[in-house]
Amino acid sequence: MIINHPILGPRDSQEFVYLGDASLMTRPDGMTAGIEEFHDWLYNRDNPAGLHRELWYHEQGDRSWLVVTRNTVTHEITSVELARDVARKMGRSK
Amino acid sequence: MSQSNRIAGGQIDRSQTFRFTFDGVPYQGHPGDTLASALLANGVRLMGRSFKYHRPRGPLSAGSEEPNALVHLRSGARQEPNTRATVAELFDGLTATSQNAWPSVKFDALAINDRFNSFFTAGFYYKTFMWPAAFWEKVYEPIIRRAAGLGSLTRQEDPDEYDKGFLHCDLLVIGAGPAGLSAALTAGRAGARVILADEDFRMGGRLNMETLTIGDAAGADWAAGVVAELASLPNVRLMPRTTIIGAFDHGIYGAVERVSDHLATPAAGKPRQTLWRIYSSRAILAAGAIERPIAFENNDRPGIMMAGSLRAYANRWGVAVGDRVAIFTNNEDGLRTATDLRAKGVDVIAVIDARTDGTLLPGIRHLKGAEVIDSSGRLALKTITIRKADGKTETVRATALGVTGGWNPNVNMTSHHRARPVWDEGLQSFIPGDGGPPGLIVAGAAAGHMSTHGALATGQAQAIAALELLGMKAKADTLPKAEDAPISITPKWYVTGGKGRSWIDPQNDVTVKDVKLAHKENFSSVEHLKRYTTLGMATDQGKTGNVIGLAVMAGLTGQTIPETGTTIYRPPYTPVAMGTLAGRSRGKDFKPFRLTPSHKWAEEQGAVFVEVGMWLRAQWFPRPGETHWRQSVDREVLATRKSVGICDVTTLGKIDIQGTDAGAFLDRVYANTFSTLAVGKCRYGLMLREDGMVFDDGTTARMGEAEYVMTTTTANAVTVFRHLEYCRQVLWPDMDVQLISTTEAWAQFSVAGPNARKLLEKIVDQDISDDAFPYMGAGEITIGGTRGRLFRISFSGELAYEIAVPTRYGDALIRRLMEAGQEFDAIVYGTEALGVMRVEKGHVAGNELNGQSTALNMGLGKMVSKKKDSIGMVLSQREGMVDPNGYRIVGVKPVDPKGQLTAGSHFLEIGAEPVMANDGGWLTSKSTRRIWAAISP
Amino acid sequence: MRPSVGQHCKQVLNRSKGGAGMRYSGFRVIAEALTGHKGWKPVWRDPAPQAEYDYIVVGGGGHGLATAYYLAKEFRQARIAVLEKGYLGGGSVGRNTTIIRSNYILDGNEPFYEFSLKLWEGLEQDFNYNAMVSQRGILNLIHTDAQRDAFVRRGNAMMLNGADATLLDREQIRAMYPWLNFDNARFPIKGGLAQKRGGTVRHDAVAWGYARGADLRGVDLIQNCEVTGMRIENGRIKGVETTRGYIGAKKVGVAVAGSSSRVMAHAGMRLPMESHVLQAFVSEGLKPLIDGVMTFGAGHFYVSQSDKGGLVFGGDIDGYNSYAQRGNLPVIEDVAEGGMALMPAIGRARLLRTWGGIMDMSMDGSPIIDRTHVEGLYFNGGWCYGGFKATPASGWCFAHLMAKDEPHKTATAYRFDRFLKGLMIDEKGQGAQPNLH
Amino acid sequence: MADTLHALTALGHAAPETVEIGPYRITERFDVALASIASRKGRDKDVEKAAKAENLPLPGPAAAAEGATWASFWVAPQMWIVEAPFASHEDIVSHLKPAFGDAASITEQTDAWVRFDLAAPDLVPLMERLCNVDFSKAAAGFASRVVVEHTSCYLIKRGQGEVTLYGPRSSARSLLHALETAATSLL
Repeated sequence: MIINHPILGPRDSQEFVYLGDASLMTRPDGMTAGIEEFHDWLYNRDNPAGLHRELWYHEQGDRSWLVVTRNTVTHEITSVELARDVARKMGRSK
Repeated sequence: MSQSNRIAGGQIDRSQTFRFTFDGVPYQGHPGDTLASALLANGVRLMGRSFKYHRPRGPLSAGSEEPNALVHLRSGARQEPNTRATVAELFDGLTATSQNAWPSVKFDALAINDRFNSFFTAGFYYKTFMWPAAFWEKVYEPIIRRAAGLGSLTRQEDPDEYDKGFLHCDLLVIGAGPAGLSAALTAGRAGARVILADEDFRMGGRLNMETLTIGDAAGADWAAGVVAELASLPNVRLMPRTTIIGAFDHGIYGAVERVSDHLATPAAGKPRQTLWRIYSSRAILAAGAIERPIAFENNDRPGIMMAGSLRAYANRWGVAVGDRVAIFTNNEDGLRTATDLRAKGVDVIAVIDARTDGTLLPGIRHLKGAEVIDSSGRLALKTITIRKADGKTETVRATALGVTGGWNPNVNMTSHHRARPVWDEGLQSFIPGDGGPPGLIVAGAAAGHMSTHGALATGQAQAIAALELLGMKAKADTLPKAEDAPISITPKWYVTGGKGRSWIDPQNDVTVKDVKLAHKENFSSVEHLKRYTTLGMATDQGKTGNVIGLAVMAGLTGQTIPETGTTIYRPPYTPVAMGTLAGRSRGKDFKPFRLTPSHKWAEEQGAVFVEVGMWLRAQWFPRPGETHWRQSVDREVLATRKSVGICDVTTLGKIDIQGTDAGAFLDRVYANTFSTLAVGKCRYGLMLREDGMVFDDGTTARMGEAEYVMTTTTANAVTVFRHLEYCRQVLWPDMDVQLISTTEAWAQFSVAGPNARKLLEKIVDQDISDDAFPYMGAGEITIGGTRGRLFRISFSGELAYEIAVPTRYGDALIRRLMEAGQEFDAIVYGTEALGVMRVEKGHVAGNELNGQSTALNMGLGKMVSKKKDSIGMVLSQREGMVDPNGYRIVGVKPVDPKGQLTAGSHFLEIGAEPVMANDGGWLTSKSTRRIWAAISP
Repeated sequence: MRPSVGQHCKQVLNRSKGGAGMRYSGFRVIAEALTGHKGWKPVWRDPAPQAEYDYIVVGGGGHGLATAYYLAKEFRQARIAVLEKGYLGGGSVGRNTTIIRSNYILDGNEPFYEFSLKLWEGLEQDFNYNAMVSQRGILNLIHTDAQRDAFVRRGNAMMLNGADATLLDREQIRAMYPWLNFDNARFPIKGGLAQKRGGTVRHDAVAWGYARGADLRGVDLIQNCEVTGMRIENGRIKGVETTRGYIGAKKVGVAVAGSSSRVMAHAGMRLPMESHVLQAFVSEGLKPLIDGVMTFGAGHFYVSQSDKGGLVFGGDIDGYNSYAQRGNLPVIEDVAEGGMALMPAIGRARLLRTWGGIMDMSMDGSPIIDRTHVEGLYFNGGWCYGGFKATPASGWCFAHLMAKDEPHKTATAYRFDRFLKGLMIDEKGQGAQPNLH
Repeated sequence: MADTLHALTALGHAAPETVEIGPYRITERFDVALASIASRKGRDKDVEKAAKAENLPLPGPAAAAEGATWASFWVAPQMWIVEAPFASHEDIVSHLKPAFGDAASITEQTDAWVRFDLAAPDLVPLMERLCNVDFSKAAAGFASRVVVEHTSCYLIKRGQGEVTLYGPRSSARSLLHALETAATSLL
């Protein structure tokens, strides 16, 4: 597969390490959230057959974490964003 | 007999003669021959045996779709099983032997299976061999396994090298027949970066095998001219002898270039084959079409082949397969073979034409509405039996029979993304359907455009279309004149009537009867048909026969062929050598080595090395007289405890963590607290996974207000770094934290033992007395002026330090340490002694950090701070993980030190029955005197 | 648990409802051969779905068919249907690398897989179909001391659970396979853990044997019938919507492997699971080279040789979520590299075919066989790429759960709530990342 | 004070090596000091200013740039690796710290890497076999992380016939072996 890196352009997916569903970005705050909330966040997945937002790490590249939107049936990739930008848009900060 | 069947013409170089042998018999051929064409030229039709019935087999085709003519090519360590003689390029000195036959291909003992064929029907083995149960492994299966397979491996290491590489282009053209050449020329002239790949060693495809003309040149000459022009274009790369094996995601294609297979052995340093990964913006599939047979009784004899192949052997290779040739056809194309062969002076005794319409061939016995219903000849074709339109049968002598049931567009690659082809009623064939690999378009016969003009025209049009999508303009030059004959075909799949067997898959011996049995037993879906009868599972993957099987099944179910459906082709297009797919990653080059800074010195000391991930580490350092590793390790341990020992610990991961939020960041990624750590101090850190299990551990030092150096285990250096990047980019994107690995930048040695300080004081320029450099101190020092770092930490002894210098000085440092240590009898110790000492000191390591243990399991529960949010803190509190009855990892001293225990042993009460209920835990790792174990209370 | 052959014959003849019933034997094959194979009957019927069943098993793969078979045979239940969206045995049971073994380390797993291996050992006589259960042994190679420690622990755990395990040293392995890479290896072979009772089974035949056995006992096997919805009323399952209409059911069990998330979404459930593609490979047919199953310990490669002669091998999953049933080149190369590192003699053997299947990768690498929050709705999945060996026990335990509403004693740990309670069954110790299991 | 420690190249010798295979020359470089510079959060402007003052070029993504004393290449967002003559800049961090102050995180990288300079009239055939980069299309000054026979490297294209490859120091021998094998296969 080829991932169109927002900074570096098309790069072979072999250079990346896959983590999983981008929902992992919404980590609860450990000081306020309890086991139930953490459990649902860490373990349960939509696992869609179709569009899937997922996290890839450009380990053999610029070490950027990316949010890739990919169709799990056709493998077509429709968007690639820097995870840091997405995280900030989601209101994550420190 | 020398080339008895060689006739005039062909694209072979008669000025040169190649000598070769088949089953030890010497023959002659010429450059341009394949093994099959050369053997046929020498009158050899029998080349192998079939899989199940061991029936005699000769070539069915003249291409890579060949199911029958499979041989052992070459000998010794280079023996290559199941090699298709039809594509094996002849070279001087070639040796080949027949396979799956004993004692010989002419007399094969297992041909007995053929006599008992009525027992060996499809799937018979599912219904028997069940009693008694134990007999399957003991009796039945060994017999079956002995008969398994076709060719054999010699069990010697493959002596050849294989290479890999990457290519990039605008347009990949797959196949260099008329369509592919036309496409490549159009795109090449437009300046696009083009790769034109063809599996054949001579580009031109069918043009080399036909007597067609293009413009006013012979087809083959026209092709040669185009190839020459393409070769002159700097933006075009011609890749003959290159098979595109698969269409993968996003325009990536696998290609195998046979660099040296046409030579006796590869030149020194040269690969036998190269696996290319081709990154193409667009691709055009111009893979042509594959002719299919018509099934009739005993249609599998050597001498019976595809009509188009019979023609190809005559036109391209100057070979008449037989002296009395007949043609069995249901379409116009079959007549070409008759015409071409007769033009070459071959005796064409009859054209048996299943069609009733159309014109008659002048001067040839052309039987309309007739069919071939049987054949004879034990090792090769002797006679065929014809049923004429009036129902009368006639048996005639024939040494070759060309059969054609029409042509299947070569849709193989269009289904590599699991798209299914669609049925074309006019062609009576499947053509590419939608949903093929994005960016791949099809031209020429592969798309169902069967005429030469159709190939040229669609090749050009598709190239223009492909380039347009890339924003490039290609112009449509006027096409040369070429035949544009319409298709005239009457569906004919198999000849009915009669009791004998009609072959559909000649390699696996699948016959019409087997399909009928599958239907009877309700294995009617195509997938069940394939899996039950093994139809299309042979080395040719059913390129010629599959569609006939579908047609037979359709006839039985009363469905149409498209309703019956089709199985799909999977990569690779043709079988690929394992060596090619592995490339250079084999033997010692399987993975790169990582060497420690003291490696050279350790080699001089005769160290025994061990693989730790990709690292090579010294395991122990044998001294003269030591005959067992235990002696060396014990000595290293005792000497370290008694005085001082030195160990290269460079492999531990080191991560430089800087930024104003570095301390807060560490508080998040470690279970314990680091923001409170004083500058110039280090602290042991415990890192959890988000699921609360222990992930990694190590000491982290604070080198400045906003500067930390983290140590990870050797095994987790990469995953911890990845995790930290995740935390800083994704979880807390606004934290001011920067990371970089310094694992390789510093050579680091552990100096441990009562005399550690005394030794270091001799070489370190600064005061490192207990007051100046207290326990858990960390700081910058110099050694003879060379910059270094000192950490007063220990995993393996009482008084211990780790000292680091820039890696280039590592070799000098170990030598300096050993030299300075002489007065203390300093020794160097390896990973084995390190392991012993860390166990005895009570430090967990790899065997305990197995991803299945909680902090509590390790007795480190208190380290998990609840006062702050950190990775894994919350989920580490789940009931199952704070269970006071969970196992504990504890140090244990054996009562009897002489008693030998191995790591992995489980503990049982003396006399207790050895069942899991009585399991008392297990020994995780052991040292010479003390063990480290997981105990369930 | 393993009925004798004789006893079983009676069952077949007496309880045969399918009408298609006929007993297979060597004599039968010979008799048919002599009479032109006129007597063979369909291995299963193609019934139209009835309005309602007591039990609906969703999924006509190995686990679903085994579940229906044992529901009918062992738990004496009736009015059972299996709904399959495609053709019987078309899922992972028809595209795996055919390995059976019970070499697990954790208490939650080992008794279950050993139960499964025991069922394999009597399977063919039990369902009167030769699935070629072949216990030619499995050998896990060891390349580091830490690996040896872990395998010793594993071997002991296996034996404590009544399974067989043998630790072999380098020379014993050299004696078995002298042509492996012993002298020029990047990661030398230091030993191996063998399970002699491990081996291979003809995968398609397992599906067909269970299907035939279930059909003989009156189970309706309904192909081309995809479940498109679930009818749930006040927390209880009523039936399923399908492409062939609504079908009522008292109990519904879902065993659809890679499609688990899709099907269970009809019940509003999110699963601790991702679907990933695993590729598998077969070489051209070769004369016998490898007797049993072998796994490389320093790379992603495992291999056995089929009775037809093909080397059947595989490696790691591609590593990204996928329902495509096809993979990419990097993994093909990675597997070949492992193969060549271990067996430099296969350099000139050719890879014939690659294919892909959808793996239901769970969060700890272990399966789930459990009730759901919907009364009467049961779930069986999360087999990762290890489902084939589990087929008999999975079917048996799922049938047990559906029939008795309590878990079978070997499957008590396979609960949904083990993640909430922190009771993961994580053989590899990789944590909550499916593609690492 | 004891005398200073003597340095060893990544290939394990006192002096760097040069290998010639047909038209290909592979030269180990031992005379370059390296450091990483990563701008602290919100300090990009300050870093830019400091770099200008030092006349230290900080190129954009996938690029390398050379100045009088300093050269550098981009490795990650807001992060570069800078090169300087080893003889004059062995303690490279102490040269950079005063210039960048607390605007950037600076880390010594000199010995984390082995550097090979590859030269030949045309390096395209070699690069095709070594790594997944469209080398002929890339402009001079192109810099990228690449994988060579399982080894993660930085590639800098100085020209059609000139390439710098930085690989992990510990794998220097394996990397050289890979380069030599590929070059030999092209003779």
